[in-house]
Amino acid sequence: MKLRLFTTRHRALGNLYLLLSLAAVAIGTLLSLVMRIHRVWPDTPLPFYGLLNPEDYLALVTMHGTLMIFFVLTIAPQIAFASLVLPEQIGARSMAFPRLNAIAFWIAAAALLVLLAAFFVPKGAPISGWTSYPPLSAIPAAGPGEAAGMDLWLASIGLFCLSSWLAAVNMLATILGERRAGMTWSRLPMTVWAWLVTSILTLLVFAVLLAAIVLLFSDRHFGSSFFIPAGDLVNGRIVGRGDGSPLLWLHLFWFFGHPEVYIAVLPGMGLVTSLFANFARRRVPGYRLMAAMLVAIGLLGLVVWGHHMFVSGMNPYAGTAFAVTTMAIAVPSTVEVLGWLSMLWDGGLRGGGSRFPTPMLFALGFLSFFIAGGLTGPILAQPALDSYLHNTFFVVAHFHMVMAMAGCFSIFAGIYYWFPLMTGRLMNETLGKLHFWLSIIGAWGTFFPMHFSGLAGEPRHYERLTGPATSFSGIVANERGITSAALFLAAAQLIFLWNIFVGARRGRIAPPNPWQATTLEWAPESAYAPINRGPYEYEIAVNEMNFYPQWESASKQE
Amino acid sequence: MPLEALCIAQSHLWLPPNGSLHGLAVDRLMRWNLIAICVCCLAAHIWLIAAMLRRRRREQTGSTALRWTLLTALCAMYLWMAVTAQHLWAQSRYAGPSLEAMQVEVVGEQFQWYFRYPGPDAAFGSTRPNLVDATAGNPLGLDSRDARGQDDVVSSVLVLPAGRQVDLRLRSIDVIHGFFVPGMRLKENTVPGLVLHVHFTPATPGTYPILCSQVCGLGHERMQAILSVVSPAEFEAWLAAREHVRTGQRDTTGAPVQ
Amino acid sequence: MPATFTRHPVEIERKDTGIGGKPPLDRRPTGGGGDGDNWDNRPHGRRGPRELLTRYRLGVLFALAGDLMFFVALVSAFFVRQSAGHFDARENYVSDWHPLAVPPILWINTAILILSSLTMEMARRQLFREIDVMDEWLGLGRPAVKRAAPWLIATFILGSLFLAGQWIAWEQLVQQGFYFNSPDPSSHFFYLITGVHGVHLLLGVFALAAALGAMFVLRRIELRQIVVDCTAWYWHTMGIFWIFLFGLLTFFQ
Amino acid sequence: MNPALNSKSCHPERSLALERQTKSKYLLFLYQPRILLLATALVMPAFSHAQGCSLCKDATAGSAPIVRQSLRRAILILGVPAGGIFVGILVLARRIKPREAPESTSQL
Repeated sequence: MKLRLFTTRHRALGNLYLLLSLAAVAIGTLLSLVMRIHRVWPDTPLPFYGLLNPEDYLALVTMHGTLMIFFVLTIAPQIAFASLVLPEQIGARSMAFPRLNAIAFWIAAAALLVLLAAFFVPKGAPISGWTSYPPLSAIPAAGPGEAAGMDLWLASIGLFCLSSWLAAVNMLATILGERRAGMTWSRLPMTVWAWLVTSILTLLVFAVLLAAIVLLFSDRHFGSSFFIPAGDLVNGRIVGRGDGSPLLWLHLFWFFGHPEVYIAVLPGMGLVTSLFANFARRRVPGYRLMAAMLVAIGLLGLVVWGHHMFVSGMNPYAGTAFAVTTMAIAVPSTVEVLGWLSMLWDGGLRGGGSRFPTPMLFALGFLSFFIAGGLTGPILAQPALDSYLHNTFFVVAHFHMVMAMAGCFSIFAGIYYWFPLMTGRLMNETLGKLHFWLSIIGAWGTFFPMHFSGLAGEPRHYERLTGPATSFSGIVANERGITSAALFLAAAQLIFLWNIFVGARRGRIAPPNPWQATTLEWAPESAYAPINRGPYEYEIAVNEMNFYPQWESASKQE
Repeated sequence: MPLEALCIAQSHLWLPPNGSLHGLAVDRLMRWNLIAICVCCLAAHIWLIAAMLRRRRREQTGSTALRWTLLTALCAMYLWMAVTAQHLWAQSRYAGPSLEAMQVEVVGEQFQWYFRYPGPDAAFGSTRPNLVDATAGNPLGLDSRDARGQDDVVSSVLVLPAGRQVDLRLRSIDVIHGFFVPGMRLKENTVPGLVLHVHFTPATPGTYPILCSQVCGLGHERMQAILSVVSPAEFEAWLAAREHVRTGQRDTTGAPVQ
Repeated sequence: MPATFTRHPVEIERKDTGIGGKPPLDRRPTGGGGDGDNWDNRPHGRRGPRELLTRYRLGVLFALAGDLMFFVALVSAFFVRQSAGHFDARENYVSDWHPLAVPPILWINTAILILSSLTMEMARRQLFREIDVMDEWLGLGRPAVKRAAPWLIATFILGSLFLAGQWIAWEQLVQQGFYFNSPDPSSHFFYLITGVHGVHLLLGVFALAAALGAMFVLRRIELRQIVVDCTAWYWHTMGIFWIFLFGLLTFFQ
Repeated sequence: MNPALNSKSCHPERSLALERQTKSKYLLFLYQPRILLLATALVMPAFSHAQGCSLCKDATAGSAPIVRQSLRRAILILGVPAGGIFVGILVLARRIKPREAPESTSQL
């Protein structure tokens, strides 16, 4: 597709969003590679940079987390894919507010630039992690990068809140108001259900994050004391004026931060449901239950934020309450996983028209990571165990598997699946399969061993193991393995880049509806009949076509 | 995965040796949880691969009953996890420390841990941030006019007697730190402006690393200390030695006397 | 609804009268099959009257829902900060929160804002009176705009008055020695909440001015209706928010 | 409503009972998504007591009761409107029909 910059067409904007995420994920991956290398060889100077200081390492951690969580896992699965196919999937011609969509994109792009600018200001990028707990983040003197870098971080995230707020308004107005005749709630593709939930969550939580950022900014510059406690003494200067409470930031931030996880992973859940149905040529068993469970996850996700604060001085009874709700989230997630597994098992996947093209492989990879990473959730939801595992590599492994890897694999699946809609061409299957197998091997090899480092008690954010922490000497071999696997994983993504750019230019021209799918984004340009059938009507033996696309109107059948 | 499940089953599961009373229960809970999720993960993956290898069939072999049974079983597992874990949590946190628990104050500041013992009067002297001056030997800003503070002992190693319950009051001078003793299965953040309490009982003598588990600035990974659990007699001797040098400047380089 | 409303087909989609009620007879959905003029397979299917209005109302509704959460976060921060304190050297719990006596002019401002909401509602209603809308459709002048404009201007003036009143309140506080960064957190919150809400109202006043201009510039009646309608909903919501925030600042100090 | 959930459950065993009962509620809503809302509503009191228990000698012993009470109020202030808006939008979604729906055109 010709990529025009100042466009308001939703598909072009979807491409732009995806390119934005691609840039962010490339930078974030490079940062993480530098971190991994530094962890294994802390004293070898890096090419083009030299020796990495501790504050540089923390800056890398912060920027890696911020880039990946905000600009990749929030943008790509949600608004990028949504502006790519959401209007077609509900039978609309465009988003409800195309210009608003474009404005949101450009704000997000500006936010990315502002964030990257933090690398180049004096004293560099912030070092307080993507959660930026005050007072460390509230006092410029608290560390290098906490001055100008932190201001840029705050500005960038503020812009991002604005952008995703506009995007969520747009998606909600589209999903609720723009559905074609007959596109009832029981006929929506599962992806649309997921986007409905995530856009509600985005609407709710990013506003709270914006408020928290406003408070933090006024603490930094306008002499207020929302988060800085009395008599707080940093660098020999007493900066605490009033009785601010850092716990307030933790509450506000995690009220945003945990639903953010579901914003990142719910669209993937919806997408793999569609992909399984498509490539296994099956209906979705218990469609209503699956959709209801998506909603349940979103709603429960609003009341579990406290499980990030078990050891942060929160009252033990609050710990219990939040642990209960967190455990409760395991139930709808289990329903989803069992639904997928039995859906794959019932029909069997070998032969009989079911195939394993690259999107299906990545969807299966998503399922693998969602299971493996999600199962450690119930452990971390227990305050008694979390008070040992909190902020160790066990947590890192957990959220990298269930959020980062599952999220990325769903993004890959979506890109391979919808590539014909972006470029009119298909990506190379052989390269795609190679990319998948290398990626899943590399990803498991990278993030699974982190569980063991975490069980051994190794904390996050450690630039090197010095002092008493050298008691973790047993881990070093593990660390080496992780680093080499990470390099392997990153190298495998070069195949993906090559595949994208070659596929966009010289890929095989895609036939209409290349995957024999039923959902409306594959409808021919001329089909505007009202919808009168469900989204996943596969394996129905009719004349020479074993499925009913949603755009086939009833009148055409008889 | 099956290998993990096995080697998890036979104890230590990579955790550092445990030196606290409650740690045993934590390790047991951790072990059973890990076994449970490893089995679930393994089973799910076997099911997944089997589905990929299974020849496709036309008729709907509805596995609804199977799904609901599995779901009920898994929910029972989650319920069991929640109940056992909450039981342990309640034991360790709901009730306060016993009255004869030893009071020790843990103070985190960039990038150093300080430990303060109340001394014979069992009362901590008041501190003022404007008096903090590590070079002058007063890293905590003890108010010299406060009689209760006269006998306080400030140390940079945490020396505890084995077998006696300790009630830590956690403070921070500047930013949020994380007081993490892997060997004691203990972690609690030190939040500036708050005084948080955790209590535990060190059981086996030895030295355990104390780490900072919450990123607190550029020296985060250097912010470590030593917890040495000694016999009560040695502890008394050590504390007595500290209290003798208490007058005037304070000794902040305490090492356990042997 | 007379059929005179139908423009030529390309113009039809999304360019529809805001006059309520059912779609015109020849626009009724004839679900699947039916007469030759089955509009289901017209290129851009339309929902019938008010589609555009409904869409923009939905957008404004969701945007305001997010905005509500923004203020909710501020309010929860208010309550936490209100009770925060520390133990002094004598181990007694002291808090630095001193209730702030809000300037009495805020009562006048609140009254002004409520009044402005009424005038705004009047303006909105004027644009939806069937007779006038019909006239405008038939090209017989713009009676609806002429009726609505004074109310809109009144709202604009009242809104500006409110903002000026807030400014005066700040001035009075400054004369009493309460600055934003004065050590008292209650003054942080007063300035923060009134300031954030003031920014919202400033945007609202701009929107009023824009709507006023748009009423005369826009050529299509439904667009005029949309502009005024959305501005009105935004304005009402900001009024409701202010009543809550004012109650918070006044009675929950 | 569930008495154990509303009563000030500050003692370990009672709050254990509390979370058992809450769990069973959650098992229920598998069959009835509506019960999810009820269950969440039932957990809310748990939050409200969560921060405000006068017996808590531990973790928050350093902060005055008023702080915990305000934190619990803040948790409710954050959680309840969020859940309310979430459910409200879903209800609105149920009310809005797809365009050209046979009988009534969607109006707000």
